[in-house]
Amino acid sequence: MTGDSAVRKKILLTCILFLFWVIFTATLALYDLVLGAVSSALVAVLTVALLGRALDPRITPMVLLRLPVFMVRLIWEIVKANYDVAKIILNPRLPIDPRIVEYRTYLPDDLPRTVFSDSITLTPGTVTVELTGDMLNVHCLCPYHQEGLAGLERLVAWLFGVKKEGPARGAQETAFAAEGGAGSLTAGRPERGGEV
Amino acid sequence: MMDDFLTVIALIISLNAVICLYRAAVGPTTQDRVLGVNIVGTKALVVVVLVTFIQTESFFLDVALVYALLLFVVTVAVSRYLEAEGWKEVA
Amino acid sequence: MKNLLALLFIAALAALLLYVVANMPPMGDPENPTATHVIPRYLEGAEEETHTVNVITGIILNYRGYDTMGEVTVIFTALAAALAVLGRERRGRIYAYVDRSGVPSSVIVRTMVRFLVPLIVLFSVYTILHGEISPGGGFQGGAIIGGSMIVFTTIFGLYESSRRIPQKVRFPLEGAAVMVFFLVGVLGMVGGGDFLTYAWPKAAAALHPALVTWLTVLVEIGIGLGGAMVLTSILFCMIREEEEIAVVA
Amino acid sequence: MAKDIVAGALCCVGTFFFLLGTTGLLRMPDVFTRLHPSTKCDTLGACSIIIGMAVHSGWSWELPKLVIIACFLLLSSATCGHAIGRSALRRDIPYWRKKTGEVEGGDGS
Repeated sequence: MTGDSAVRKKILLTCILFLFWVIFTATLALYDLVLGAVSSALVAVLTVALLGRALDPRITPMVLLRLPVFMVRLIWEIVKANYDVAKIILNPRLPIDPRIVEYRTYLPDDLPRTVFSDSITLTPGTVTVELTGDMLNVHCLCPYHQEGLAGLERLVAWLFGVKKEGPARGAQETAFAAEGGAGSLTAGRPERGGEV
Repeated sequence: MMDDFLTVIALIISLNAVICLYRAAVGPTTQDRVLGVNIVGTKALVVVVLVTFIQTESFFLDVALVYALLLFVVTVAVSRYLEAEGWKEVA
Repeated sequence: MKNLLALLFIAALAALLLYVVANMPPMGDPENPTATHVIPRYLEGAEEETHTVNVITGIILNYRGYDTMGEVTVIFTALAAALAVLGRERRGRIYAYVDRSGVPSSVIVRTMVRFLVPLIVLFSVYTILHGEISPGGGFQGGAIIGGSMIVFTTIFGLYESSRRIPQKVRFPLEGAAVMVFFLVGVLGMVGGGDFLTYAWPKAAAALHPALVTWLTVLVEIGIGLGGAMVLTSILFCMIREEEEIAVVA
Repeated sequence: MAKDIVAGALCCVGTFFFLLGTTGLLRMPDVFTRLHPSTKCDTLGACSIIIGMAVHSGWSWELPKLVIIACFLLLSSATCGHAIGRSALRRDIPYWRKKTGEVEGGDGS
């Protein structure tokens, strides 16, 4: 990350935190605004020290703009498919045939994959139980529930502006702790101050 | 009128939470218990939100927010502990 | 037999308690002894005497300042006890919680925690700084920061966590609660009053009337930081195993 | 008045989904299947009650806070469901299959 874009990310993070501060305090008094500006800048600096980076590089203004539309469509999916699970639960025979299926996604980085698997978990009939690399293990309540996954993947790809071809695999190398946490302590350690 | 309605809703949800405690108490696996506690927590959170509007005290929303944060922290930390530890299951 | 005795004992205790409860003054009665002596004074005088809008904070930090100072010391003592039993990590060494199962934490959870930690910390800062005008305050905010540190440590491991919150940061801040409380108390003495009267020295007090509020806020910040760091340190003590994995030069 | 009706309807929907989630939690045969009603029906129930309250409060400072709580609940319950499911998978808790109708070893990993 170059110095300039690091600063820009920090400023963006500060702005987002400031917005949250205004919502928390629920006033527009000058005292609170000044206090909020100072403390959100402080929190931004502190969390950059803690996490090693300000924002996920995938979070860009475009993504923030598309987010409301994404949310609305996701909520519509949730509502539509909740009806489905309601029918299953209220059916006296409990017609379920659970299985764990594998799904290989083309979404490149941690953040799109996380959003994708959280969306899977929220749309009924499917729960992501494992995510290793680009392989998702999804627990399906009924076999036909897995048909909805591709549509969700397209939705998330649209949100992050990812094309199906040319997945950016290079980004995976940087994420050390991505494969490790405490587990890979002996394997290799990052430099001081690297990303978590 | 609206307050009474909200109180009734809050009562139904509380009863619901008590039923969910069955899952938290009986299990059979530890993950079931964590799930039960998580659900009871979600319901308590909603009850706090309802109480905010029954009593028209907006600061209860902060309490609800803290509750949501703690719920997340608890569930994630306990699941991490369960999956990582060389820990024997007591079924 | 033993069970029966226990049951009888509990039944007797319950009867006694019920009898006592039945004889208590009615709840919320304005004639209650608790409501006639101290509370009117608190409710009427708190705002101008303690300069806090939230009366509870005024009571906790000002009227009952000595009590709170004692409680803060108790938190500090808890850390001291944990350290006495489990031992402080030695300077210049990095310890790790060794995860023998070799299961890395989930990518999803990790991304989510990374995303949420700034928000949690911001919320706790809000809780601490707005303690004097809304519910919350140092203890609560410190506990929220402590919670975020707990989730950070369990997900990313003690190695990462203790490297990013090193001992040389935690060590001075652990005492922050007691120190700030004491300093503000002494400031009151310098200002010509008694210990813990929350007064600036005359020259400083003349600058701006709102400065007085900041003494309370200062104590809240101290309690928050101190509490958070004490919680983090106790957590580190508890989950550490006696395996040193690196020596930092 | 219309505001109250919408809010009340949303509350009723939310309570219905809560009841549904509880039913699912009690009826489902194993921990993986129990995750489904808990992560979805409960989230939808909670969100719809919270949105109902947002409608009830109208344009005030409570509205954005409620929206934040709802969004946070969406994120956290999805992540929590995943975390619980993953820990169950990692602990090799067997999952329920229809074929034999009884519990057998997990082959999902």
